[in-house]
Amino acid sequence: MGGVSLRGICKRFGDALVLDNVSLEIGAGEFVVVLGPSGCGKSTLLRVIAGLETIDAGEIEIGGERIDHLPPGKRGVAMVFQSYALYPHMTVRENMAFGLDNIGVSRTETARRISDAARMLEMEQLLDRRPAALSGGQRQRVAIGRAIVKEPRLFMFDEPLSNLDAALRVRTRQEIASLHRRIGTAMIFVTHDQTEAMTLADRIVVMNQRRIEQVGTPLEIYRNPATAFVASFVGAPAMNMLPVTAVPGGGAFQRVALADGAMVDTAVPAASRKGALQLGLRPEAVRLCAAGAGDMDATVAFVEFLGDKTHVFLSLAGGDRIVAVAGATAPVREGETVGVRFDGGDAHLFDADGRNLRIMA
Amino acid sequence: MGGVSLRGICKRFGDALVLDNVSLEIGAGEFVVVLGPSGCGKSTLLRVIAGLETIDAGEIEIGGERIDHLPPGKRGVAMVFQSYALYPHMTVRENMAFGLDNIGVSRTETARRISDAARMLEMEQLLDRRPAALSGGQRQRVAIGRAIVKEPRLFMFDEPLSNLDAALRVRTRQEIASLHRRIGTAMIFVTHDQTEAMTLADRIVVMNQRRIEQVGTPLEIYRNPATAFVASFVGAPAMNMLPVTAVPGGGAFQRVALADGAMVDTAVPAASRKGALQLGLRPEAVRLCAAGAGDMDATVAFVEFLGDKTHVFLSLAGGDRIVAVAGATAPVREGETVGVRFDGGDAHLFDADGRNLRIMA
Amino acid sequence: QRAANGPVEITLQRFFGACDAQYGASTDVAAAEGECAIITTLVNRFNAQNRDVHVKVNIVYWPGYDQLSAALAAGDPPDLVTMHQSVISDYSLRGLIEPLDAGLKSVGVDPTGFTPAARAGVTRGGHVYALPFDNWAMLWHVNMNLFRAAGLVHNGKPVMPRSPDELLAQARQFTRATGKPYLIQSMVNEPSAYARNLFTFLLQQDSDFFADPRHIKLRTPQAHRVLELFKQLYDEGLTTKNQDYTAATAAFLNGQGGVYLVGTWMIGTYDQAARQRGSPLAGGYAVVPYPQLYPARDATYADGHSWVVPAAQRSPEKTRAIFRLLRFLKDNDFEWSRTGHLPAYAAVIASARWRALPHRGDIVRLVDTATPLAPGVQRQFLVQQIISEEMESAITGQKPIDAALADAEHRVNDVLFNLL
Amino acid sequence: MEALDIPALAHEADAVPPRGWSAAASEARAGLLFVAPYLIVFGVLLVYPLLSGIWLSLHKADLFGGARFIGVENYARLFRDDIFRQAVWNTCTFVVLTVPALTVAGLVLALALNRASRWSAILRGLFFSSSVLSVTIVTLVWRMVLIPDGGLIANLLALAHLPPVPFLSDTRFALPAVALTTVWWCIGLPMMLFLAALQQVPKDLYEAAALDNAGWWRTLWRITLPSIRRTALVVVVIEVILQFQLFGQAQIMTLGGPNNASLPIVLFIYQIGFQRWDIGYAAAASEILFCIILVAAMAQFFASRGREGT
Amino acid sequence: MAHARPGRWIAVAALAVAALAMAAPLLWTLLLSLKSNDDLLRGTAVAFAPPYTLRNYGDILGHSAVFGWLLNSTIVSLGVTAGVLTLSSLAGYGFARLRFPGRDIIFILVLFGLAIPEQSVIIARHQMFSALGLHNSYGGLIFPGLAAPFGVFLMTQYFRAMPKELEEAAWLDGASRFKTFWRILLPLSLPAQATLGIFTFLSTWNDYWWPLISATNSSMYTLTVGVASSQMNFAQTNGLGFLMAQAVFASVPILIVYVIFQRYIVAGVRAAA
Ligand SMILES: Nc1ncnc2c1ncn2[C@@H]1O[C@H](COP(=O)(O)OP(=O)(O)OP(=O)(O)O)[C@@H](O)[C@H]1O
Ligand SMILES: Nc1ncnc2c1ncn2[C@@H]1O[C@H](COP(=O)(O)OP(=O)(O)OP(=O)(O)O)[C@@H](O)[C@H]1O
Ligand SMILES: [Mg+2]
Ligand SMILES: [Mg+2]
Repeated sequence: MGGVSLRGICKRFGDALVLDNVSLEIGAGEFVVVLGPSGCGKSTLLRVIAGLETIDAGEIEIGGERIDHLPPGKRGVAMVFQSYALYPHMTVRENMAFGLDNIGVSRTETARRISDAARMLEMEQLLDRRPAALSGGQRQRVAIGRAIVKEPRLFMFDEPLSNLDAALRVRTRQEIASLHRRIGTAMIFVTHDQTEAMTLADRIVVMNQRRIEQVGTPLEIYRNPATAFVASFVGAPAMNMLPVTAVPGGGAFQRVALADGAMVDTAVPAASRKGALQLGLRPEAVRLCAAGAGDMDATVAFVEFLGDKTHVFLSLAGGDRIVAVAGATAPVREGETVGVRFDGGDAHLFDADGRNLRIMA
Repeated sequence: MGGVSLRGICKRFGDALVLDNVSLEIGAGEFVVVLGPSGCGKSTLLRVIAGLETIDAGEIEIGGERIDHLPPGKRGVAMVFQSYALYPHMTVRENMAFGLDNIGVSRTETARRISDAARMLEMEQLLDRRPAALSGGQRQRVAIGRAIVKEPRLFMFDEPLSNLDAALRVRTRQEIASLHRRIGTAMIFVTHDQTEAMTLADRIVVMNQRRIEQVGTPLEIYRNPATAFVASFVGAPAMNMLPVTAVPGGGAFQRVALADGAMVDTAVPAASRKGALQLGLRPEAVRLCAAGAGDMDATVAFVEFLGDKTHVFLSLAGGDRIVAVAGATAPVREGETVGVRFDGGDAHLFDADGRNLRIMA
Repeated sequence: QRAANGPVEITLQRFFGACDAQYGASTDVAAAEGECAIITTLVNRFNAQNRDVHVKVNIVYWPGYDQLSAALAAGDPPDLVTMHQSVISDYSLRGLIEPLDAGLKSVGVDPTGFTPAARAGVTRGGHVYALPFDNWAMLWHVNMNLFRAAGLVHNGKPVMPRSPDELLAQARQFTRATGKPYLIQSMVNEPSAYARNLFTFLLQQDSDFFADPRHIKLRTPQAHRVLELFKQLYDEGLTTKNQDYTAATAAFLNGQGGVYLVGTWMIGTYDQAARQRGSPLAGGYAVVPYPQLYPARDATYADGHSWVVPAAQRSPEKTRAIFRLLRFLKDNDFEWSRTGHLPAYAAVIASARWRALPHRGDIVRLVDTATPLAPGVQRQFLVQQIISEEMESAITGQKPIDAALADAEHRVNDVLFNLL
Repeated sequence: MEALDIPALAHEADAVPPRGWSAAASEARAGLLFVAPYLIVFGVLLVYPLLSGIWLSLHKADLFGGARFIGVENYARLFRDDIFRQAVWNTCTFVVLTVPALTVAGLVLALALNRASRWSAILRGLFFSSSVLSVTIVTLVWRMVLIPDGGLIANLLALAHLPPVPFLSDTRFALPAVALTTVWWCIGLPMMLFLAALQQVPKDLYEAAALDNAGWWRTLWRITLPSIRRTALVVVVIEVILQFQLFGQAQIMTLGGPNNASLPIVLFIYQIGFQRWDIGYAAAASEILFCIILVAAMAQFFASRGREGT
Repeated sequence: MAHARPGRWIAVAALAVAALAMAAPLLWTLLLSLKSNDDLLRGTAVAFAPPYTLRNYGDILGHSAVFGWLLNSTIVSLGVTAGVLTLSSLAGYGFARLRFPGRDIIFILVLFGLAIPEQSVIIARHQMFSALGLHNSYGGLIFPGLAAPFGVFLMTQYFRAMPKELEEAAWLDGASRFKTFWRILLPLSLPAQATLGIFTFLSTWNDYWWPLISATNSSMYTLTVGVASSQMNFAQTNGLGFLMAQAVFASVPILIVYVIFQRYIVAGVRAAA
């Protein structure tokens, strides 16, 4: 069973363009996570692939076979809906059996698959309940189970974990990961949870406003965001964006000046540039030190203790606000003045159009 | 406006006990986050306080005034529902005005509050839309706005952020935080998102199976979990739990032996103990080093790169699986053998009933 | 209820429909055509002539007895109501309507002036309970054009049978000659025609089927004969089948049969058609009373419209007003007779202007032969309906004749027996 | 209207009663306030007349006074009365003929017309429009269809060189003819109810079913029908109740004939009560009709309970 | 579900046939209403050919009383509809959402009420109204319609299916139970209201039996009773065109009501979707 390929997909609702010439190749057995802000078209993308929405332009292939003219049931895809969409009048068991029954899977086989899925999702004891008698989390697991038992050529999950509690979310996440490792089916997974995206994805697709901004492995996306949008959308707390101006000097590498005149040497190859740039710094690329000891001083606006780490929100002399990540037991207090050192090697530069100069170079 | 106090609240649905003798004191203007697994009774707790469910036993006071006999509308509390519960046939503006209208707030005052809330939640341009025309995130903000304008004595949020994308979630989170700082009203906030809990809460209430397991500041909860449940529920990835046996030696502090005989010295005061114990180790308390160089060796089961950090899942010789957190660029590969060093000072010991010995001591 | 010195208002409840569109304001009775028009203009004229009285008209759907009963039960009945003479017993026996002898006398209406049929129709236990308005009976409406073609015309008059056998013979002759059925009958969903035929021919055989008004006798050879006759006509296809009243009425207009058995009220319509060129009836319409098929006596079952006064408390002047109206109606009985119905007053029958009306001469014989059922018989509409149902099933062959007669007798007697 | 909730408020505001009691009590009070207006009307205009009707059925009574207590004699007489027995039989047959037809047809139409298109709107209006006519007109129109002499069907048969069928005057056809007319006349209500129900079924269920490769037919059986089961029950119950009360069509089209083949219970009651004025007997008959309808309707409820299994 | 399914065309054809069967009698009625009574006496076939005339409609409108009847029918039908909608919605909400002692038994009893045929109450009701002097009054025509349990049944079913959170949100907003009902649940029940409204109005408008025996005074006639009364004997034969014109005339107001309410059904659906 081969992968999925989308070529130039366009979708409009009325005259509102929702997917604009989207192309994407998904390898056989690849796990792709789609990340993007609300309303960017993630669900629509899945629905188009599933055949729940017709496309206005483009082609969809699964395993080399053109499918965009097939009815949803014939495309061999399974989807977990953002709103579960469980059949309220059927028990959990019937919910899962329905799809198999339709394609004439034998009784025994059906029973086996259901019990496997139930065991994996820890819902053996729920099999004979109706959805109304389940908690939010339990419903979500049923929805996932219903997809799994169909053993499709392509799984699609639309924010399947958003209603689970932390512990369960981590567990389910790992189950999905191992499920994927086991059956090696291609999967498309929509989420807006950083950690899920980073941990699950072979490749991440970042969407923004009906377009694909960047496709790449989690680390590529994280380390080399193609655009300012990707940079600021991926990673929590978000990458710090500081307006800077290119200044000469710094040799092979570009030197930039902050609003308050402080200089930062980046790892971006120098080139004759003018006009406003943006300096992108991951919070962990901002190091705290004693006042005066760093590239510049800043005052601590407020502090978030997360237990395993600490977010320190700083305001610079120039008025810019940045975030730094410190250890679990950082000794900072709100209001005090600290020094900050920028790890320019990890810094990114974005031009006016938001393109990442480091990559383009 | 004083705080909230619950004394011995019991709630049963039919013969299913859902809240079991829950008592809680919330200071005036305090921000309390309720954390707990799905189905533990969080929503029910809020509904009981709101007066949407009658209580079978116990007392509820707000600002020293007994309220558990008052109808919901008279308790001066506002609640944001897990399912928004916006009035579909009213515009956003009407949705917000409805509550004020009922308590006879003047036209002008109503208008003022609405425009304030709208500005704060960035939804001025949505005021005349119907909920059906809003995206998931926007609806949630409307629901919050509807609560804010009522300027209640107590805010209650039932997982208000679960459907927002990462960026918006962070922003809204900070808005709620600043909202709280500004109006200083007591707030109860149900979530199962670690970060939200840690960042927002003055105090966190951890619930499990219709009981309160622990109440404390985020750091207390994180650093000194009262029970094994709290320890494993709070923190992602969850605290590693290893079955150990107490062994003599180690002087003032308790020494324990792992399944494969390896010894760990804890910071827990020694005492004559027998029977099975559990060793609790935060992932960041597990340090990786070259094979043979640590307390023991382990093989890397698999690795999650999160960009800013790395989760390394290890299986020990004894068969136990533990997870360690390494830096963004940890040089580990799946399958290879590494050494692990336990930072015993941060280790917890839990007895058979799951009580944390370090705290009891 | 008399307003201070305004006119006395009396409520007149009638059927015959509404035709205010043309006649709402007209008092020109002479120009009015048809039941509705004539009664409307009559009332208009009375109102115009009697300023001190106002007649408020309550039109009801035919026959309106449900409404009358309801109004009586509710305790505020109208002051004057149209009622079929065959129905009077139902109300008179319960004292629901007033005897009118004294009142009529006071306005100079003398029952001896009624035709025999009319007088019999409105008199119960020696009291006059209604002012008769007309009598009507089923007639034989004849398509002379077809009759002529069938050689059944003798010096301008249709040849009528004088016995059942003659009837069959002439019918066969007619059908052979014209290829059309001799009789046109309304046989579907027909509540009364069958019964009226039966009554007529039982009367002609002097069968005392209602010797006891509480008990009918139908298991008689006479009744059997009548049904047999009609069954024979039906079986031999000498009559139309499967027609209801509407279809039959149209069928005769369209010349689809020789004789249409229907009431006096159609004379006007068919006479009109006879005057239209191109109509199948053009210049070829005659009407005669039922022929005497049995030697015993010449009789035709007849009913009639009349006016009754429901029992109620009324002020003297109101009562006076009511009787003035009754007098007025009696005086205008000729106008009413233009509808085709037989006048209820010998004087009108005798008058030249009535005889001058089309075809009246041909049916005047009815005055002597028209006969209602015995006065004591109640629920006559229901009785007719029951008998018609059973006769239909006998004639159309769904039941043996005797079984049908037995059932009819049993059902009718059950009704009459259970009367309070 | 506002007056309605003031007592509830006043109560909610008053001094502290024992815990847990207050909410429940005020809810109960509010509940009674909400149902009271209807219950009063219900009691005065339906229950009381029903009871006095039952009382009346134990008398030999005349429409114009005079009632004699005779116990259950009227009922005994009914059971001896062949015509009544036939009327009961006719009525039940009629219900069996019409209710399933109406339910199925209504459902099919609703399924076919549950669209936003202009055509669907027009057709919805069309299929509803017959309900607008009064029984007089409906029967009149259908007379012209059914009458063997020049009726529509007769003409169609004539084209096929078949003899006309005397629908209204043949014992075998009279009742079915009335049933046909009734279905044509009453199809609007079931269709509307089903439409309202269909539009409440969430769209994503159908999407899930489509992904589950459920064909149109299976989707109908396993998704749509279960989702509107409640409404189906409502429709069946309502139709059973309505059709058991067949009156006008039979009275006008066939007078209950021929030979009582189409005489329904209500027409029987009408003849007894309003033509024979024997209202005691009529009351007895109508109480029996009431019981029959009650049983039939309840049967529906319990049947559906059984199916739901809950 | 944009995917064409097998047999779709058969379905369309069947629908077309059904529509035809549905429409034919209606058009027939319209045609007949445009023919003069005398022409129709010869048979209805003439209806297919001219001449057509508005005479019958003229006769209806020329009959002064007709507007009175129209007014009566409108007042009565609107009165009953408004009353039923109010009572049923209130009761339906009470039965569906509020717990009070004996609720379920009472509800069952009301359902029993569904089974009561009019004939088994009409005589007693007629006597009661006589005693109260309600005959020949709007009250006498409206009250009986209010007792019909169908509406309560329908609204209860509908309210039961509504999400509870909306109500709870309203209570938290300090709305009284009545206001919650009035401002939140009622507007959301529009589809059910519309369905119920259409059929209440319709059945009241076409009701013949009760008005006939209660409004015996022609000034209180409803349209159905009025038009029936203005038919001459054998109207189906001698006054067919007039009869049909009356049918068309009497149907127009209901069609208007239907159009209005249908819009609400659609609107309600949009809100729900
Ligand atoms: N049926 C529809 N008609 C019109 N517009 C629609 C429809 N469905 C979605 N949209 C619009 O298309 C855009 C993309 O919607 P989509 O549901 O794909 O967003 P999303 O990425 O899934 O957002 P979220 O993360 O909140 O689910 C949104 O702006 C939405 O308003
Ligand atoms: N109306 C009800 N009837 C019966 N049981 C109920 C009812 N509402 C909730 N429960 C049960 O009470 C328990 C607590 O429910 P609750 O909604 O408070 O859980 P929760 O903590 O909010 O879970 P989640 O995080 O999924 O929202 C659950 O086991 C649930 O099944
Ligand atoms: Mg989405
Ligand atoms: Mg909850």
